Amino acid sequence: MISEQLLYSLAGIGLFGIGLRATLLHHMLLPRLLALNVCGAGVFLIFIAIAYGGIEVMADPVPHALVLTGIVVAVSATAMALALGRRLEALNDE
Amino acid sequence: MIDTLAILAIFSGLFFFLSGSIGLLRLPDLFTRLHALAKADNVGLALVALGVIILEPAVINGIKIVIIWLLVMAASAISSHLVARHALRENRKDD
Amino acid sequence: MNDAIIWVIAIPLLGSLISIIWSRYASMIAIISNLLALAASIIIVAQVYQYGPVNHALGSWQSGLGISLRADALSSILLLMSMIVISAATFYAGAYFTDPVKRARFWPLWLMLVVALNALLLSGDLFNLYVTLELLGLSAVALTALSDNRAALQAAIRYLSIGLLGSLVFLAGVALIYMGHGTLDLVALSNKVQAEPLSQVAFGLMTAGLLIKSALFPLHFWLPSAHASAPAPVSAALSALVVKVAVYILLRLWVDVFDLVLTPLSAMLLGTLGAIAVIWGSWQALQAQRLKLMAAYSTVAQIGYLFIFLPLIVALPEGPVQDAAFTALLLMALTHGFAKSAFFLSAGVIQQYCGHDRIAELGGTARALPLTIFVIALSGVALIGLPPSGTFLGKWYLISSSFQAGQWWWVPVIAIGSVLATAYVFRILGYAFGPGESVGRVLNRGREEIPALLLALFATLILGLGSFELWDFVAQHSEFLRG
Amino acid sequence: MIELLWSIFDITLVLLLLTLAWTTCSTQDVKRAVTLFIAMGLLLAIVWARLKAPDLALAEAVIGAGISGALLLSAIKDYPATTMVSHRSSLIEGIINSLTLALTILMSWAVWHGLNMSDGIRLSEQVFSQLPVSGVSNPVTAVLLNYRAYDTLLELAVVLTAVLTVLTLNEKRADYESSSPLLQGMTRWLVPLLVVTSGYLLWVGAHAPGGAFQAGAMLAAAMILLQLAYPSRRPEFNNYLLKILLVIGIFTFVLVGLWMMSLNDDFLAFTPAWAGTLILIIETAATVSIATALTLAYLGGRPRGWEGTGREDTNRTSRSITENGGAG
Repeated sequence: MISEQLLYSLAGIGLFGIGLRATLLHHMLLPRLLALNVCGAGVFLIFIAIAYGGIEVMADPVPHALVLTGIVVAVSATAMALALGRRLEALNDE
Repeated sequence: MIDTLAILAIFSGLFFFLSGSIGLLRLPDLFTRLHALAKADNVGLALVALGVIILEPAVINGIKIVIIWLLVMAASAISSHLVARHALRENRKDD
Repeated sequence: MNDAIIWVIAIPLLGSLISIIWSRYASMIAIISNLLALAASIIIVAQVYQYGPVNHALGSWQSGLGISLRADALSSILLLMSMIVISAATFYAGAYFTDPVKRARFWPLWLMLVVALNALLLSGDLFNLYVTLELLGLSAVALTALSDNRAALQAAIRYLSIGLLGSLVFLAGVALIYMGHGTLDLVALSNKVQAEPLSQVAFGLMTAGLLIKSALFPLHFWLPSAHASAPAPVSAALSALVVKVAVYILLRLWVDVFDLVLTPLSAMLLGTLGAIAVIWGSWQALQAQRLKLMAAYSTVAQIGYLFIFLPLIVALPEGPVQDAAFTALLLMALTHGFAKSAFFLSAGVIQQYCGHDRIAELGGTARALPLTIFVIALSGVALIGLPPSGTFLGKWYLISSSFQAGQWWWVPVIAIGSVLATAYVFRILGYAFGPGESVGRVLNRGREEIPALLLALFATLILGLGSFELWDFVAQHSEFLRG
Repeated sequence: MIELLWSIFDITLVLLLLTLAWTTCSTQDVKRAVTLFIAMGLLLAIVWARLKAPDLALAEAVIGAGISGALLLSAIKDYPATTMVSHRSSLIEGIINSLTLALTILMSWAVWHGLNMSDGIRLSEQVFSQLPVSGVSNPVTAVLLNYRAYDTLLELAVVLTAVLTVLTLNEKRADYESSSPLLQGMTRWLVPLLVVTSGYLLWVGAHAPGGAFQAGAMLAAAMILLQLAYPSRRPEFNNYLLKILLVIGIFTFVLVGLWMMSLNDDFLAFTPAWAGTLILIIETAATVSIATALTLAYLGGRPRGWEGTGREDTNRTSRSITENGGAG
């Protein structure tokens, strides 16, 4: 039986790799932003996978709190990047 | 006996989901796809919810599940309507 | 009694909030909160000087469960430097932004940058470092975008996406560390980390993330455009402080936490990249057509010097020689911080006066803005490394420890870098003193020129002459090299 | 048997997740990429629930998929020229591919070793042993607002910085055309429900999954829905009030922290007897600020008169949400 910790942390690494590759590959704002968010989701998944201890055991709450912080930071950065891009488009139109 | 009933409900619910998804992939245009998705999902979710309610001993949780089902129904009805309306408008613009 | 460590973060944070609401009085609020934070940072340095490293357990939880703020000689000195630079730039910015709308936009973000810098320097927890890095990155990008032209926005977008990538890679390393060692506290980790695969990969990831942020060659590509297109006081803070604190975390991790993981080979690799950065950055600075772009490339070079120290510190035996190399590194970082911020502030004055900062068209500025050109010359002295600047002593020790460590090959790099620096500084001065359509009246822009002058004096005189006090202080009160 | 079923479930979930991530990053059409990204967020919420992180499942559904999705969807229009096609040369692409592949393998190798060496204790024992004096019984809330409250404080500062930037850069977007009466009808009863749910999430966060961030995001979702359904009759807040709402979260947080420092020596060192109340106060203020911040971020820029002297704002009356909802 494969351990959930290992499976999900490998999945997290996979997401991280997919996101990293796409971040480096794209240079337009929106695709890159999506890729960065995928990359971040991968890191979060690693955190949560190692917090998991089994069906009966309480999971370690510290990574949960860290990831919650991470999600909020990610959405803030996304909002900010979109605003920068919108301003640039507006300046390009002028 | 009760368990069998629940599992039967859940699996028939899953069948509806599956057929809805196949419809989404196979049907030719947006409107027929919406039709397949909305209807199949509502019935599917209802059956799954029914199965879970049977298995769940606490009444309060059963009520919560019913509320969830109602909310999802409303949301899917509204969003189908909005998608269809948007598509119609776009078509009109093209004409 | 160790409350100063909180005030230095809480005061600018409250200042930022208040300046959002009372935007009309934002300048006054910013200046007051900066001066208070400066006072708090002086208190911290005094405390570290008297009692040794200061520790503040947030929430009174034992470290590990809670987060600890720590100040030792290294972080308190950098904190003081950062607050001095920030205070000077604050006075400058009050005069630089003439448009009240721009000023109202500037202050809250500026104070947030101060919060991020101070919080980062004092943080003793890996995940907290990530949050402060993000706060620092976002506020720095926001301030860059204040220029509100296409070049600045393009630079800001690139800066943001690269910065986010850097912090995510760093965070991935943090996740692996937590997986292996079950704690995020730096002190606890320094006792736990061994040279085993997990820590090695985590170390590599965190280093890579921070190298992006500290713009080490070849990851420097985002820096010149961002630093050159930001408003002048922002450029000063970005070049002097924001890049430097990333180097600070790297040092903290390398020397304090991952000393067993850091192999001589990887240190040598980073040193080599530093050496390439010195030559490449200086060469690009010499080629640059614009004053601020030149200063930005010069930053790339100066960061390179700091990385050359790394293989030396690893190779040297523990004891006074290693301490000396370490202090020299700190001295160079400090001097560059003061000199480069003075340079950018002066470049801002020139840009406002001439309407551009093209180096070839600077003729006549020496007559119109004598004090500003004097400041540029002074900070040029520090960038080149002439005595009595702190860089002179720093390079002196860099060369002597290269010989002591048997790594003589860094010496020609330092020589070439210094020659190129001399060339790019004198190129500017040559144009500035050259003939040109002078406006014919000597301008006196005291509120902008005097902060820059003070910073330049710090770089050339005070640090150079006071370096022996710094020496003692660092040798006695650093947690470094004692772990 | 049960274990086998779990394994099948886990593997299916992981494969779906990876497929979605891959297609999000490699599809050619931006709209499709954003849609797939939102779907991935929802799938992640299931993963969090599976890994016994219900707080995160809530947050991911509301913030990660919901608010991020809304932000991205409304941004698509801003970038008419965006394509997902990469213009890198095949050499660069090859380098990037092999680099990321190598890194992925390296990390997997490290994790393989790390799981074997892990003592498995980590911080959770300490978290649970100190839970009785933390003032709350939900361990995640205890970490977020007590043990590591300082992180949360700085996180609020990150949110504020991002929103200030949004407000600095742009005017808010032009309103949409009037929307469907059906949506308006639903909004009229859904918004009050969302507000109530948000209050419930805030309250329940002390002892069950929930908390300020989920509550704030849900409140923001209600405001966004209102904006979509009634584009022209959106509640007009006084800008001065909006600014206060925006900063009140951090302000309360810092002041409580400093107050506790004056009593108990350390910043944010809550007196155990009051900790529950203090945390609820901070969370309530934070909910308001987060909701305001996310709503403003969705609007895409500053409302009219944001940077003015404030004089033109005072003339406008501020209508309440319920008035507006009822007037439709």
